[in-house]
Amino acid sequence: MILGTGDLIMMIFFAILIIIALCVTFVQDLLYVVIIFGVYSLIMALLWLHLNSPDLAITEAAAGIGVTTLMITLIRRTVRREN
Amino acid sequence: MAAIISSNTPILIVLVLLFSAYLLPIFSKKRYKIVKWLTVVSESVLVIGGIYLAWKVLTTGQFNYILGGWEPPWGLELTIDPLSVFFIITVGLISLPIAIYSLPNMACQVHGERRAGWFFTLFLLHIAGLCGMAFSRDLFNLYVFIEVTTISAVALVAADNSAASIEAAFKYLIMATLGSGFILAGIGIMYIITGNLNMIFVRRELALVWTDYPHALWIACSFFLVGFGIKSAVFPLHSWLPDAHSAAVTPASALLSGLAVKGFIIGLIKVLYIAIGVDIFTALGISTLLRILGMISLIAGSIFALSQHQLKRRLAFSTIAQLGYVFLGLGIGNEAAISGALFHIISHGLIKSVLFLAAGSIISQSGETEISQLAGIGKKMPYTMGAFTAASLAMIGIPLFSGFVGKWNMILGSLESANWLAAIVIIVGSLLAAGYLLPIVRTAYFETGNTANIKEVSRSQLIPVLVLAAFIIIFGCFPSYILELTRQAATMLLFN
Amino acid sequence: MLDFVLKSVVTVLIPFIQMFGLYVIFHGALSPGGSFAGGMILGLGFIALNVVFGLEKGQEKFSDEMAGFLVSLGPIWYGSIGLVGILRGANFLVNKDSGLPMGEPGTLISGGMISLITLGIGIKVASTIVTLFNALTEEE
Amino acid sequence: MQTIIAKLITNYPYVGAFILFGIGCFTIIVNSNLLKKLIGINIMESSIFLLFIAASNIHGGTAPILDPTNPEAVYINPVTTALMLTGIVVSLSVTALALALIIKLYRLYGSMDAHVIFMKRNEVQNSGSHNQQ
Repeated sequence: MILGTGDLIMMIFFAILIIIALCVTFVQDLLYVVIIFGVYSLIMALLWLHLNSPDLAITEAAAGIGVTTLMITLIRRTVRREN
Repeated sequence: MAAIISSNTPILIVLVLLFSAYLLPIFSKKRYKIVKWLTVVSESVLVIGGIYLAWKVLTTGQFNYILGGWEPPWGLELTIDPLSVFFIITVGLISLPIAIYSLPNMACQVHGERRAGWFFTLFLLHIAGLCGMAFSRDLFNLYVFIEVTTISAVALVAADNSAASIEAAFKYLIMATLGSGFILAGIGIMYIITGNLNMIFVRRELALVWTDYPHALWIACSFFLVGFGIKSAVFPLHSWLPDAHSAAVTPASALLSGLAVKGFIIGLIKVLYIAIGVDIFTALGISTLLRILGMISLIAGSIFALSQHQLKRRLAFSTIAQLGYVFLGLGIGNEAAISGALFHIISHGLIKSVLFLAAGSIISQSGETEISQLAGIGKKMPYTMGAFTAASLAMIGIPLFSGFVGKWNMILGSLESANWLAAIVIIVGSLLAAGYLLPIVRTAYFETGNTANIKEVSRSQLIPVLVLAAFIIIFGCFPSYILELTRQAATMLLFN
Repeated sequence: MLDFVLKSVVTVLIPFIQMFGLYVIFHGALSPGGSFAGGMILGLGFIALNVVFGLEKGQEKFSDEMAGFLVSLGPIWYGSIGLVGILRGANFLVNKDSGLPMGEPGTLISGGMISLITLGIGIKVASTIVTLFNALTEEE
Repeated sequence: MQTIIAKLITNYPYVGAFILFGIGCFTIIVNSNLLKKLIGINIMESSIFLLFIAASNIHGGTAPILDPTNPEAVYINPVTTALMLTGIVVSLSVTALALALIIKLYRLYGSMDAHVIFMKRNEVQNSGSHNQQ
């Protein structure tokens, strides 16, 4: 199988995903972690679109926004109050 | 009307549970009485429907119910076979008394009637998940019901809002989600290998191609083993169970210890025996692994139980030990051993719910959680302690109690396949069970302590425990109906 | 000043967010999207209201009791639609045999009960996400 | 050795999915912060969805939406998309439950870190007044 441009784009997406996933462990500030996770959802949605599943892309985008909203709310109520 | 009900029984059972689960929060704020009635009625529907389905399967053989008019492999189907019917009966018989036990004072245990309504919503959702798990013959459908069961179980653990229970619930949630991740990954590998999700089609396809992908299949099998192992608390993966089951409110811990962990074992049985097939996973060495895991968790769980001083924690560790029996029976893998293991599922469910409910009554009446402080309680609470004693004897495996039948069949099976070690371990496990349960009984009856203010619990909480204890003795003396069902299930799993 | 800009923009935007949510729900059978994504968008519209105007204003528009009621209503609605098939003598959740209008393929009214079902799930998801947000923000 | 590398490169979606799965497990196990554990769960589950979707994708296929203008289109398998939608819903509900539990734990212990919670609980237990509420 010969790898084309589509495959190249996907490999770049994979690399970004892996870097982001590693960032979660090594970034200390929780707000940054949640924002990074939002980016993870966005890249994932793009990847779904690239893999011919637009249905999944729109759901992942909505779910990612929902989850990050809830997480940021949680952080606002908890950790930020300590500082 | 009767024809409609009789031809749609399986889906109607699940639907009644789901409907009443979602109706409860609407009523719980103003009319708490309706909550009680709905819970009891839907549980009774489950019991009656289960018995009707069992009669149908025993007389006419297994049948399928197709959802939405799409035939498999495109659509979903519910399969009503001896295994699923057996588990439905188990769920019904155990959960109805637990529900009746919990109805009178749940509102005070979880701080308010509104929260009690939500508690019963979760309770019924959990049971609906277990029923769906028993019926489904589709790997992904199984996964969805596993998640329904898991999430509701976690929420049930956290129901009473105390620090210990919320902590235990979070631990349980993390571990269980890790487990379901492994299960889903295993399903993904199976889907990549075979291109199907319906278990029958997967096995048909796998029989043709498995020699090409032995490593991938082995990885899938081990993922299943780890995932279901976490959820049903095999020894090295058990660390969530003692916290969760001892911190939950009494009905929740009885339900989780008696039923939930067994539901995941039913899931494992379905995946291994129906989707993969007994020949293939034996050739991959999975049954040896199951046997070893079973023996280790039997011995280790019993020894941990011996070292516990709190009543509920000791019972929780004994759950791990007793699940070891089931894994051991599945690992031996002949007809007698599997039917013994299945019989042990129902008998241990009954026994453990009696033990937990009785322990909950004792703790709520006396306020003590340590075993050493229960001295003299046997004279003050004779009926509760009597049920506790009967359940202890059944757990040890005295003849004429239900625990004996399952163990006897497992020993027969292990001798049949010349597996002496397994037989010895089963007997040693019984002795260890005597070691950790009989001291409680001895302390309660033959030591004297300060028990002046302790009274027997109210009748509505006593009768369910006594009914469950009566079932232990009935199934011990007349095991033939259940044994017939488990034997048919074992035949179906091995030779189908 | 920033507060004023935010409030004006959100006031204009929220109807469009809700509209888009309903669009995604009802066109789930025809185009990408569906009940879950649409319900999420619908719910996030209410959350935007809560975030910008405060909880009191949000409670006026979509109270906790209402959300709790809709959380229960969604699944019951789904189950009742599935029961139509059983009452007609076929299996649970059958679509064509349940007698609902099937319509022209490719138009909005097609697919029988699918848009009804997705409406139920959408309501459930939207009210669940609002309930969750309120539970996370409420003071102890 | 070369054949193995060639196989890994041609099957790169699976390899990527399993790397993400491993990182997800790593995140769950290593971090003591509960929110980070939760994000680890999300990463792990989405990696499994990736495994399914990559398995059903074909080169040159189009999304399974009926297009009357292009009768020769090769549609990909829509089943996995539907299944993974369910999977996303499940993972979202797990996340929601976990968030609810985290905020309860924060109100009880004043922290979101597993070590701190463990230490505080031990202090409470050692001081002999184990408060159940």
